[in-house]
Amino acid sequence: MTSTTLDPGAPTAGERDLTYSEAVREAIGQAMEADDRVFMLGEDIGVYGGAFGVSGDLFHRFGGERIRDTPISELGIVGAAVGAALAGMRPIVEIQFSDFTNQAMDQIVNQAAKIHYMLGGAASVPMVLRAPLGSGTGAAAQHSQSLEAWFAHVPGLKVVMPATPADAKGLLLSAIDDPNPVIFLEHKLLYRTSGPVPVEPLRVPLGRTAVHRRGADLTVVATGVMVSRALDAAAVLTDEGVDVSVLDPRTLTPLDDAPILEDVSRTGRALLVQEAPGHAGFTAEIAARITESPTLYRLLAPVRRLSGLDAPIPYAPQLERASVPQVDDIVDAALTLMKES
Amino acid sequence: MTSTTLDPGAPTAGERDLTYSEAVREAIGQAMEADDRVFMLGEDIGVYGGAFGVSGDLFHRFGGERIRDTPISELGIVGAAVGAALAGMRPIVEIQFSDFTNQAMDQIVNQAAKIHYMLGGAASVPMVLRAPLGSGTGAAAQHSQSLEAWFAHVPGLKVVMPATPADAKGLLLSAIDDPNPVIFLEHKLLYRTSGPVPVEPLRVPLGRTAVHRRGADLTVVATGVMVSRALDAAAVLTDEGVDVSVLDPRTLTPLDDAPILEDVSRTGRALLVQEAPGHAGFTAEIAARITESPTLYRLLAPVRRLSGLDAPIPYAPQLERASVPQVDDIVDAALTLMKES
Amino acid sequence: MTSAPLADAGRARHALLTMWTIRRFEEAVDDLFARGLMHGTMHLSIGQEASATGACMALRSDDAITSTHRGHGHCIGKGADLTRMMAELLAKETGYCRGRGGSMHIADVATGNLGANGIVAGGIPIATGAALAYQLRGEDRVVACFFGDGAANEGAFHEAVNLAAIWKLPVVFICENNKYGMSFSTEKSMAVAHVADRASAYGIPGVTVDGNDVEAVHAAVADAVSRARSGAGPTLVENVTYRWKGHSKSDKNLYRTKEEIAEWRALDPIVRFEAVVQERGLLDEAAVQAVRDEAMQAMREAVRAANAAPDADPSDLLDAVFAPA
Amino acid sequence: MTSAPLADAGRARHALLTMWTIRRFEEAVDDLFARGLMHGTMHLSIGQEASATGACMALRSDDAITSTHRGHGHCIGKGADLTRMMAELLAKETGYCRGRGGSMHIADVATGNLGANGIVAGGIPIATGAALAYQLRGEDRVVACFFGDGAANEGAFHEAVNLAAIWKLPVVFICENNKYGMSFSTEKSMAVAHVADRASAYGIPGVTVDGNDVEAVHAAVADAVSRARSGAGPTLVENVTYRWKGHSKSDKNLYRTKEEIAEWRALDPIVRFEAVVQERGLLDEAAVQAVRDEAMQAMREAVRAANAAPDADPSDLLDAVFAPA
Ligand SMILES: Cc1ncc(C[n+]2csc(CCOP(=O)(O)OP(=O)(O)O)c2C)c(N)n1
Ligand SMILES: Cc1ncc(C[n+]2csc(CCOP(=O)(O)OP(=O)(O)O)c2C)c(N)n1
Ligand SMILES: [Mg+2]
Ligand SMILES: [Mg+2]
Repeated sequence: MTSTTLDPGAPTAGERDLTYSEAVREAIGQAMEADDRVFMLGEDIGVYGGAFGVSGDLFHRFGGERIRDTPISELGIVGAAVGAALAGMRPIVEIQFSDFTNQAMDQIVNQAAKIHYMLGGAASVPMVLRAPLGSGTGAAAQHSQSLEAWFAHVPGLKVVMPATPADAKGLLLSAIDDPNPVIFLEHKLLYRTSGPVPVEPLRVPLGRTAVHRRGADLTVVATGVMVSRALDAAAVLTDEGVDVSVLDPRTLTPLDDAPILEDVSRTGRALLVQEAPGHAGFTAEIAARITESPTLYRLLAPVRRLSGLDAPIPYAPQLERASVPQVDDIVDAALTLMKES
Repeated sequence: MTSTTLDPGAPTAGERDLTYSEAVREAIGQAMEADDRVFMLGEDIGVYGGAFGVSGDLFHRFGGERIRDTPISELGIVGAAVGAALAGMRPIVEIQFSDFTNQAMDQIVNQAAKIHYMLGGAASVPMVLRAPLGSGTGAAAQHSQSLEAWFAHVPGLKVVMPATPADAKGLLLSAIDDPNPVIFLEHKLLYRTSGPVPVEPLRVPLGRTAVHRRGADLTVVATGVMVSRALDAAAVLTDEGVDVSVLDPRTLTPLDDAPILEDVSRTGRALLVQEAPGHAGFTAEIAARITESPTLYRLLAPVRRLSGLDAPIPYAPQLERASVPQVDDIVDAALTLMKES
Repeated sequence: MTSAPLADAGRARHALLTMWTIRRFEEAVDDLFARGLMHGTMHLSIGQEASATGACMALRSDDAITSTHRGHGHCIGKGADLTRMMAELLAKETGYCRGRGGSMHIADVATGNLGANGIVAGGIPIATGAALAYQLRGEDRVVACFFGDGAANEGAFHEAVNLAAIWKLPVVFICENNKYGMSFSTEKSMAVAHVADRASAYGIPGVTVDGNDVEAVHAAVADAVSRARSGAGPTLVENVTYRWKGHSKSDKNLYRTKEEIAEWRALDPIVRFEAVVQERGLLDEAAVQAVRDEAMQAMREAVRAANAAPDADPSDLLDAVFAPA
Repeated sequence: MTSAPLADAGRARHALLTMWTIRRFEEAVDDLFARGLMHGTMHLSIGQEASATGACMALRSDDAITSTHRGHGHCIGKGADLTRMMAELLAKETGYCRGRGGSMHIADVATGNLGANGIVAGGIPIATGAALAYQLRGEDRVVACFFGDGAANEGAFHEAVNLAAIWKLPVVFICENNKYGMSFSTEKSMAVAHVADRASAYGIPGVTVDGNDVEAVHAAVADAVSRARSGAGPTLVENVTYRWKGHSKSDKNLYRTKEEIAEWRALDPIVRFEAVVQERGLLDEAAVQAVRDEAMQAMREAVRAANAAPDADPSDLLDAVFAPA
């Protein structure tokens, strides 16, 4: 059941290029047009247009009731979304930086994630929490974290990390449809990247790994901004005579691991790339799944993780760059891995 | 540099049996006697003696200034500990259930963990956050989580999970000495278990895996309450003719993986047991380390994780038991793993 | 209807029956627990029955509540089925949460109970959000949000009450001030005399009520509910009351005196209301006795039926994590 | 000393110099940023100089502060070295944080600045904890805790102010109410007129001050500091002020009018204090000009020295994560 996107090239009929943030905005707008229950709440999403400009003109289109500016009260507004969802609405909360989910963790983890289960299925919490994650903007340690592994570790949450404008739109529409709480993590460096996006509100289902390219020698699994870095690295590696696959699980929960295991079985080599610190990070889960499966016996080399340093994100640009994998690092890691077998 | 505890048997000279909670209390009392900077704050730790009775008589010994009852304000009190630590104290915060660290996550993750780094080393935050984790008491989903993987994923935090009374005392003393924020996770089912504990304030260093037993056939790595379950399972397995090692890393950060990799290299089989849900759990990190090391080539069978269900912890006793690994489950998993090679 | 006083015999009887039912339910739980037939921990509301009863009687059936760890009374007040409640506590498949939630998570969406909460103050933002939903949809429904004095020191209280205040949401914040958050007294946990004193920080009305007087509670909450329903926004109602039992099953009562407990037992809200209804001639002694018997009978029946139900089934735990699309 | 007014020439000059230094620092940052020579984002406090200056002058050198994302002024007010500040913003190894922290994390433990904070309200519990340390050790030191109007809607504010109130900690909570939390005005974010109105919820004094009047700020904070130092506990001081620039570098100012900005620019705290000191004959025009020159000169020197310093070094990032035993 894998959706294979082997050649995400030029726009086809019914598509046009949008930026990632336009794609997110379009998804919200289409969902709000189609369903009165959908509304948005968050800090400065109104006339300001959002800290990263994502909500943009939605305030002017839908008004301040449904594009609702809030005080700086992350716990309160996530809780308000939980309550509104329980009462039949479909809230979308924007948290300005995913670091501030720390403020709201009780409502995310102890409430939203568990209510359906704790109540024996008697109620559900259909809400989406959108938040930008990642480094690269010089905003330092409290504004640059990648905490996706935490959310993935919480039963009851779905966790989405779109890497392209098309995925941002299609996955967000699926997240809004979903009757469960969905954590939707947008990478801030992707907001200005662009790519073909369908005009129609087409859903990309949650739980389908994307295969961005197939290669003979090595499988790169990457998420978020690392997907495009992996694709850039793949181009360089081709020149070096190394032919790599690039796969993006897109949703960490549910995790569609079959295409990953298949591809690694075929290439015999896995390089798992994430921006987050390595220790207890999400790629450890992927490594573990490889090791638990018969793919283990097909490995030609150890599974390698390439992660951010086990350090906070620093402010200085040269320090920040050195803290998370860059294209060169992916190339180097792939070449090293090729030599290990 | 591994401290090997091959036979944690009867008390030797200078030891006597204490319960795990007595051992924690003794460590706090000794640290407070030795160092005026050490004090404790938390909800109901005073005359009530603590939600799990851990602070006990400390209030009567040290008074309400240093054994400081607080309002129900987890974020506030953890932040107060951060501030007091910055100002030269050595606070120990008790959070009644580790689930409520969700309330305080900003101060734990965005502040305590990062201040030393963000300030370029100009200050540090020597504090200990103690909290009981785990299921088994019928307290349901919001009082039974095991969130150790989250803390391990945060650079700047040390993470300790003692499994025996002696470790509880010795590791807590090291945690109090440490100039960094330490998350000290006590399993609530262990509080009433007892074992030999040194009378003296002997430190157990952070970052040393304990080897509880060595076996020829299979390496079990377990943490928290799963250590004693693994030891019970080991006894059963001996009767079944399977000879297992039981290792406990004791601290997740820093993680002393060398003894684990050595033992798995020797046995060729690894069973990684945790109470927390499997998805993106801490044992994934251990699995990944095995896969990244030359130990990979010594594996006779896939690495297996045995974890709690990817579900919240339910209330009903039979449901709760079915949600996390029991002795039988460990035995079964080990036998299955033996058959896989 | 909503703000009708409890001065007619029907409503007086209903109030008394609700209070007795809560009392009997809690006593049954206490007893089952003591006999080792119940599991986990329990937070009993004996002594606080007037608060849950008076407040819930000020609500319409399509209004909602959010509740707390000490939530049995609210649940009963809002009209829950005793057998399903008891079945939940006894870890039965027929319980409100199929044995997954237990005491701290009972909810009954059908009767408008959006749920107890194991997290102190956890329900306050949720209540605010439900009220926001009603306001967005233009419905004239109201949410009553119960919480304790201890909860008023959590950040969640502050953020949620502020949201409700600025958006004039149809929610009534009902603080059951029983003088302690676990062992910590309100004298120590706050530097103000009343939780209601905090209302001024949000520009909303705050009122402190004798929480053992079911009529006073009802009147204050009814006013606040009309205010909320009319679009004028939230009110903070503080019901001053007392819990007779320990905080939970592990409490040794070291932080309060026997005398204090005795004083408050003398202020039993049920005894008091029985006297009131008889003085006023609303119910005679026989009618009062009939109410007591009815409550006792209902409880016995609930325990019997719940005991007979099948145990919660561990076979499909993973299925229940996510709601199906 | 602490509560001496700013009425002698020496202190008046110090106040004026501090305000000019803050202004020039912020302008230099604005300029470096505009020219692409500075990275990240910056939150400037132009227009708010009187608040940082008046407050910090009410402190002893061994008192502490906690600051915010808009913290350059507090840092300068507390006596930080301009070159090390500028070096930090320019991502240099000689910066206060060795390039690891940047604008939002500058601290100077030596001068008692426990740190700016990228988290709105993040410093409030920390200030409370530092004050607790002083109280526990019997020291007569005080913490001044700066935060914005927006921060007063965070749970952290509520919990920390309550702790300080019940324990009578030596901390002064200084809200710099510049009418907006990013784009959201205080009219919308609170249903009370003043942040200081919230003091009553904690049983502590609250006072609203003209935050563009450096003497008024100083007087109010000095009173609060004496109160704190004497053991009487915290005070909430609200300095009403305005930021001339956008919230951060990405602000398009869509949420406020040009007229409003112009009105507040007319209330420039520096121009105002220059007039005061001259009217009172504390400083003459030449002395005022000398202050201006000194501030400009110091800033130029800081930028020059910072620019000449070595870049922050990425080679030992992992070493810096944990403090060595
Ligand atoms: C966030 C959080 N902190 C602590 C607890 C532990 N706890 C459960 S009930 C309780 C006391 C609550 O006091 P109050 O709000 O006054 O309610 P009461 O028990 O008096 O009804 C505490 C500390 C919790 N469940 N949640
Ligand atoms: C917890 C948290 N939420 C949101 C933000 C994003 N943010 C940074 S500053 C700011 C506005 C703060 O307003 P205020 O407290 O009034 O301070 P001011 O900027 O006006 O000085 C916001 C929303 C943040 N840094 N931290
Ligand atoms: Mg209470
Ligand atoms: Mg402001």
